[in-house]
Amino acid sequence: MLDNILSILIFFPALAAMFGFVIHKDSARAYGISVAFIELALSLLLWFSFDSNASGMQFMEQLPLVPAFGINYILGVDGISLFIIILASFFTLIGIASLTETKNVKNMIITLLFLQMTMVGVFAALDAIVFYVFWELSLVPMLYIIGAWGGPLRIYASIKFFLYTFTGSLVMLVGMLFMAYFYYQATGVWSFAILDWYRLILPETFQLWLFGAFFVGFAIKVPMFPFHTWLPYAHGQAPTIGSVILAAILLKMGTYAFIRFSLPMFPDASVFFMFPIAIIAIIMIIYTAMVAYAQEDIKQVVAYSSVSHMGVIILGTFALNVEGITGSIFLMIAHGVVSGALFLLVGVIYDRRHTKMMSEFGGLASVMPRYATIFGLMLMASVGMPLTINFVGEFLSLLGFYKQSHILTLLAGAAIIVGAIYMLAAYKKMFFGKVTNEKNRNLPDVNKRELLALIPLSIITIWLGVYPKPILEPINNSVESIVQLMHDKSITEEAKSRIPNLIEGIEITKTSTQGAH
Amino acid sequence: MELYLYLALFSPLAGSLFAALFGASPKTIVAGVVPSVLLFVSFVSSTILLLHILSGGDAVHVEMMTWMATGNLYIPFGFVVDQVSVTMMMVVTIVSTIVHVYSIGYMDHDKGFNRFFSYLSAFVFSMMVLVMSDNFAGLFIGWEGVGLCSWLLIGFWYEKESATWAANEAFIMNRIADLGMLIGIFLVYWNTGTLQYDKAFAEMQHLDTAILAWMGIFLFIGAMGKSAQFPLHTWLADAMEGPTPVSALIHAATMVTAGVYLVVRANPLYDLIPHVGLFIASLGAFVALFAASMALVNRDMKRIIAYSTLSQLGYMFVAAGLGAYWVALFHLMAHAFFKALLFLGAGNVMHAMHNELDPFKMGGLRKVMKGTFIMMTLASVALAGIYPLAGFWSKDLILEVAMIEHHYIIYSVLLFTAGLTAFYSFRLVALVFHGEERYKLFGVHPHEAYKFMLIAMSPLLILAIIAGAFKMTYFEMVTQVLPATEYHIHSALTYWIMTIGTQLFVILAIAYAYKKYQVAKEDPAMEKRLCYKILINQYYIPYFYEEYLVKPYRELSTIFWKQVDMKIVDATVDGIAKTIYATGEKTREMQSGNLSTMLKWMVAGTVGLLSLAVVFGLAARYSDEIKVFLSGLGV
Amino acid sequence: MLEPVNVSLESLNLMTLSPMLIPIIGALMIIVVDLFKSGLDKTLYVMLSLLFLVMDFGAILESAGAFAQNGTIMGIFDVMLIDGLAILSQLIIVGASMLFIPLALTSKRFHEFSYPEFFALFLFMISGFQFMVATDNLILVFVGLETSSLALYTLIAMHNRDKSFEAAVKYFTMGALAAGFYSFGAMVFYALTGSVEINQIASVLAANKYADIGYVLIGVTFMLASFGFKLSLVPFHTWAPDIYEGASASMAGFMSIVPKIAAFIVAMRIFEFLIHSGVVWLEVILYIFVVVTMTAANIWALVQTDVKRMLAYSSISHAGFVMAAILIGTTQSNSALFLYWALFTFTNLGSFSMLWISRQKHIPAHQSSDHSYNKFAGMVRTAPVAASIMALFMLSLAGIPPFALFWGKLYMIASAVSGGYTVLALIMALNSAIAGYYYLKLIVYMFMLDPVKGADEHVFTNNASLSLRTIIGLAAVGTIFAFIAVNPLLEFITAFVYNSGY
Amino acid sequence: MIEIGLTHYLVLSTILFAIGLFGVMRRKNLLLLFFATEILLNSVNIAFAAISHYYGDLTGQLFAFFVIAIAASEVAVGLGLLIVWHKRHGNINLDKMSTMRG
Repeated sequence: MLDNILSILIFFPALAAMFGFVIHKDSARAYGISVAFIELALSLLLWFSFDSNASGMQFMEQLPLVPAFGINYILGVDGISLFIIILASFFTLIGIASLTETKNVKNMIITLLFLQMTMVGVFAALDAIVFYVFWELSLVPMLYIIGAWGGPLRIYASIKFFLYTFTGSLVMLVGMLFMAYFYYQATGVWSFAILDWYRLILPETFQLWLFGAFFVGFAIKVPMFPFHTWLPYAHGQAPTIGSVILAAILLKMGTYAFIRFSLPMFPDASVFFMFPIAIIAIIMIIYTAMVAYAQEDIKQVVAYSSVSHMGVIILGTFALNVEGITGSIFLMIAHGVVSGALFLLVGVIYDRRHTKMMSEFGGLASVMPRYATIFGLMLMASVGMPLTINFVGEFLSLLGFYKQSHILTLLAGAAIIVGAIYMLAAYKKMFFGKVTNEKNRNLPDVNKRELLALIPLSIITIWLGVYPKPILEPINNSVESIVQLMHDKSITEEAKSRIPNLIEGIEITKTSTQGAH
Repeated sequence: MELYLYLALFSPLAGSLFAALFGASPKTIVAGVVPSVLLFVSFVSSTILLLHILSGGDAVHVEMMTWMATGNLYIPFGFVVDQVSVTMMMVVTIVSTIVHVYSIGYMDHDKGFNRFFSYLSAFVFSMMVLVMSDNFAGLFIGWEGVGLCSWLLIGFWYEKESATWAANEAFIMNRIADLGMLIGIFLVYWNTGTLQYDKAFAEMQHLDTAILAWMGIFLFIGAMGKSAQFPLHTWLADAMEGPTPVSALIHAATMVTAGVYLVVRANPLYDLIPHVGLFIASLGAFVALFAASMALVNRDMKRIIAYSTLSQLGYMFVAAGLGAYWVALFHLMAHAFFKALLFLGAGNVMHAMHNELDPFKMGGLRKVMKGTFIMMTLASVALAGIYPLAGFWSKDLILEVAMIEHHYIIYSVLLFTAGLTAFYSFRLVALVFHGEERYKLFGVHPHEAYKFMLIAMSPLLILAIIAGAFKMTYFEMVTQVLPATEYHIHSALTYWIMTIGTQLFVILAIAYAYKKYQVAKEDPAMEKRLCYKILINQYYIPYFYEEYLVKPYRELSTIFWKQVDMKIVDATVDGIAKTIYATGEKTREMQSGNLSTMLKWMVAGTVGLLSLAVVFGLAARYSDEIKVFLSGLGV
Repeated sequence: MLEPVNVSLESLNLMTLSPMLIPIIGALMIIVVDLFKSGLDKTLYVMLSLLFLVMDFGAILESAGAFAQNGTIMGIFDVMLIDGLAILSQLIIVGASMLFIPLALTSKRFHEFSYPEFFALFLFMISGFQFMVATDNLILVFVGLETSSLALYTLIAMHNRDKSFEAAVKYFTMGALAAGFYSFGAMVFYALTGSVEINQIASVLAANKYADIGYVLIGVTFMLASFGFKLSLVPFHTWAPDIYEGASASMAGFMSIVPKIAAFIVAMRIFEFLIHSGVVWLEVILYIFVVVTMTAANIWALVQTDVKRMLAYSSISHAGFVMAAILIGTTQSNSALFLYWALFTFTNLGSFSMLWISRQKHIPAHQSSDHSYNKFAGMVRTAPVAASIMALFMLSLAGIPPFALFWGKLYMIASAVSGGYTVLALIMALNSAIAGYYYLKLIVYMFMLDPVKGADEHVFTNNASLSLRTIIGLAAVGTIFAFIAVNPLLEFITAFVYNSGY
Repeated sequence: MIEIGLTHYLVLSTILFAIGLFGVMRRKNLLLLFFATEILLNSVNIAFAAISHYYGDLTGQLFAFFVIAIAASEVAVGLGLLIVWHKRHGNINLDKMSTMRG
């Protein structure tokens, strides 16, 4: 079973979703929870059988798909993808368990299970086309979730989300085809296997162009400034569950892809574009934080805060050293947990009042103390309080980038200031002061079902903030191998000096069977 | 010894968590007593550790577990109890135990009683982490932790707009400084490869001065925020919105001194960069005077004490900046005792006066509040630096340091400030405890605080009086890790002139304060003066921040959202989509449905192709001629 | 005295004719059956047609086997040319027809299917297309083209609605003009080379090194105009939306696939040798055609209010996309053409069949046309399975992986990349993004909007019968599981294309 | 007397073709439109015949025969459609034939 655990992880939810069509709609939620629970158990099994000390790919699977064109169904996980997969199954469970939608629950559950398949698929795929398949396919369930259960502007939002990301990823697809073509020219064989691509050393100009093509796809997905405007709409209109999954997992696809594709494949281009991207990241951090501060809708605050945090993740990624990249991967998980929790929290209040405008609230701390406490915890995690999960990632990302540029890190470090400003302002508006709105006077505090989702998240937030080692270590090992690979592959002097040389002679590119030629 | 270390460190956390269990339930006295007891445990453990150190034991160093490890970075949860940190631990645990016990009475009628103790103990835990950590990252944990607790406690009465505003202000302003601190930490890491104090400081001896200067500056920026140095000082006065025990513990005795502690802790670094030290000293002297001046006219009891704290922090930075780290630490300790006492006394007064803060509305309280009166007066005497109380020993030492290091400007500023300090302290005492009983006009019936509160305060009183006696023991202890410069004026005559002169100057100031405010009367003439206006408006700095930083930030944010994000970035994206769509709408007319038109399109297409073909064909056939022609044209 | 002509039967290679003769025999047989007993049920004719098409398919497979062994076969005085292209395209033509003919078995009665002539004409048309692709001779191409076209006009008209007649007349008239263009183009080539066989034209032109390039271009222009019409390249596309709207949905679906593949093959034969001989003009013009057709059709499809009309524009756009294969002209791109079209067959068959089963006799007030978007509003409520299947076809058309058309697009863009057409590859990719909008629009209507009040809930499967459901099921399965079929298909196609010298 | 050569035939053919095209564009009457298309095809026939003669090759004439046959069947189909249209609408005007557009 362990040999095929990744395939099982991917297709079990899909199969379950198919069976789900038969389930009676009143039992759909129980069914969904059971399936998601099994999936989470499987993903934990994956973790426990994962060898933390190995840096390469594990649980590799390979099946020919279109061998004539070098497309194979290749799966594998390393420390980078492992935890995002677990996060995905975890959030699907949490999401289904805390689902409050009453309309068409069955369709929602089935859609979520399909979405889970695509999410796990993206992070487990080691073939560019298989990756692309899941990457694109993930848009469809999300489109449906936003479009069918969303707010008044849901159709605009969902189409914008879909088309924007779709456009970007098509450009990325062209990039992938070029990459495969270059591989073909170099070796005489078509291959879309990522591990094969890792071994290809491209001239700098090619790297720059390909980096650009991939960048378009990833940047829109992340989303990076100025491609971010679909996100506030998507979040603003999506139902709670949609926002949670979107923020926690789907956005991570972009940043993950940077680490999986851009860095190891185009080390010189990564160095070349490091500063422009860092500047974009800084704009994301500061500018979006200011935009978040101006928002009147609490969900938009959280949505824009996501963009701001993604800026830090990007910055850490492009630190191009172990500290920064490890930090950015950790921050992906951290941001997934924290922003997911924040969206759940917004959903809690939305369920009660059916509004997300902050001006409608005020003084909630006295009405809903438990809610205020959990919100406060997540708020503190979001602003990067040490001993919460976010701090580890943020600290390492910034620390990593400091090696590359002092002044830019100083600017990016403003994240901790501007982040505090909008978060505290929002918290003050919602929770502090006297209860002015009569409708808020008798709001019930968080109930058991909501706590069921929020408490595990709170525990993770603290636990991984205090003791990040179980996650940090496997990530670190995989990142070290990637950094070493980048160093070895880079051709320009600039890149050689920017990317640290760790230990001589780590052999990391496990050759797939295609690779023998 | 490790057990005691862990006990000292984690009992406050246990207390906090215990109180948190009752967070949502109505007031229960257990939630106050248990944390206090646990803090006492912490205090006892700290004392045992102190005795261990005093008896010449080695510093206790433990590494609990790994926190972060990636690449070359390795950060453990490591704690060290050495001469410096044990001093701080003693200060923290003594003051906080007292404040806890005091708070049981002070917060008696507050519905957030349980919550309060949870926060307060959490604060103590953070503070302990801050002082006990053996590396910069651990320091930063505590650093941020105390910031968080400060936010929670300033905004404790969250229904008050001013309280929540002040809480956010404090947090954000500290965050600005924390960025500096973070950058300082990054600098340390990338230049020394470690964040452990001992290794990093050892490594720093080989580094370039310029880099060290940057490290020192950035770390000091962090210290400026926590210790509320100019220009990041405004939050401290506003933080007085919090409950008074909080002000005593956090905003007088412990948290605000974290900045001083940082500089003392990083003494090997600052020793290497004396020019940065001089800057720190100058800023400290400036703040000492600057804050004292604002205290002169203020009409809010707690703010007056807060400015006094600020001013004393300036003193500490002068000492630390001039390399007299042990002096700074000594003043820190002495100041913690008398200032906490002063605040707690002020708390009693507030309680008695039903949260009235304007001393002009009090007066004559010494009759009803004898205990408080004595304590506050003595605390003020100590603050003013009258022999033989604690303030004399520590503050006078700082003046001497300035003198000996030949920084006469700093010396004169500090001397002058000492006079101001005495003046405003006794202005307050006079207004509150002497003169007419003005409060009667407001129908208030003041009463003395609970007895156990006064008893709780008494250790502070004792310490405020006798702390000077520990000077030599203390000196011998801390100079094992801090530079052991003894500051003695070489000529005994000068020494006596200076000491007696200072004392006289201070006593004169006290006398003047008594004389002027024995009978409190509004002084409209003075209030019209420009300098009064400047002082009462705190040099217009809060106004400046509000007008030129906060408002523009808010407006810029709105512009970014409504104009840039919506109207430029998003509109561009939508614009592309709309253009494509509009093109479709316009050109669909081509499909008129009329067969004749359709045929015409076909013919037109053919003719178009044909003409292109002809042009191309001609060009190909006559390419030679064309070349000749073109060359004739000079192309 | 003329010499007696002695031709051995062997050298005629009559076997090359057999695939075309089978549908002709079938057509004649249907007519004969009708002569003996009229008024027989349509199921008989459908099944007869299907039988003959199956035999036809078998015959093509037979020649495929022969091709695989011996390579290209010439027959009947070298008029017939059975190479890989001919076989592949015939497989698609006959295969698609086999899937389309059961669409006649609707549960509602339709005028045209009661005539046996409908099926006879259908079979004639198939053989016409087969002739078109299986020859090198411009005369036979012309005959095949016209046979099939004239049959097709009639089939459209037989739907017996005002719009169908209008469509037929429009198609007919423009077709006649295109026929004129074709014959003029053929005449120019004949005048230049004295031959009407494409390979001979090629060799003669190559021999005199394209001395009369101007005249060649005039010939190419007319050929382009004629095939531009058949392939609906902008601006020769104007017939397509009207004819698709006027024709029945099943016929429209058929038209979007079969005639075009036939035309593609002829275009491939004529234009590729020209491009390879370095006629830059043609390359430029084709480039423009490809880009304009893709983009403009996409943009017009955006603004449509009727799904069938939208699909018409989408078919135009797809044709433009595939036309790129001819422009690129590598083995990979030509294989991509066949792969694309085979996969497109399934998807488009499915989507038009979905429209076909929702065919209404009368248009209710809230609908502006037969298949206007708002007809499908809230479809997921009343017919969830149908809506999901329709959405599946739309996603496939939009190129969402892993559905059928994605693989076609992938391979096509890859061929552009390896052919050196970087910008073209990007334009193709971006066009797919534009196209995403109008396919999504239908999904939005079906899944995210509420049904129009008073709409008939049963309309979506109004016309469904078992055979229609089967066809749709086949199309859906083909669309979903295309990823399994891609590899064998690709290997098969590449081998055939490569061995035909393209 | 001018020798009538191939060029003349081709020119004639082209002129006729142009006339046909012009007719196709201008005629609003369906029947006349059909005439125009016939002119197109027949103009090509002339050229085919002439070229065939020029090369001494029968293929061209063969082509012409096929064109004639196809033109005839086209007319058959075309007239059929025209009659049905006329029956239903009472006119054969092209401008009346635009219910579908956009």
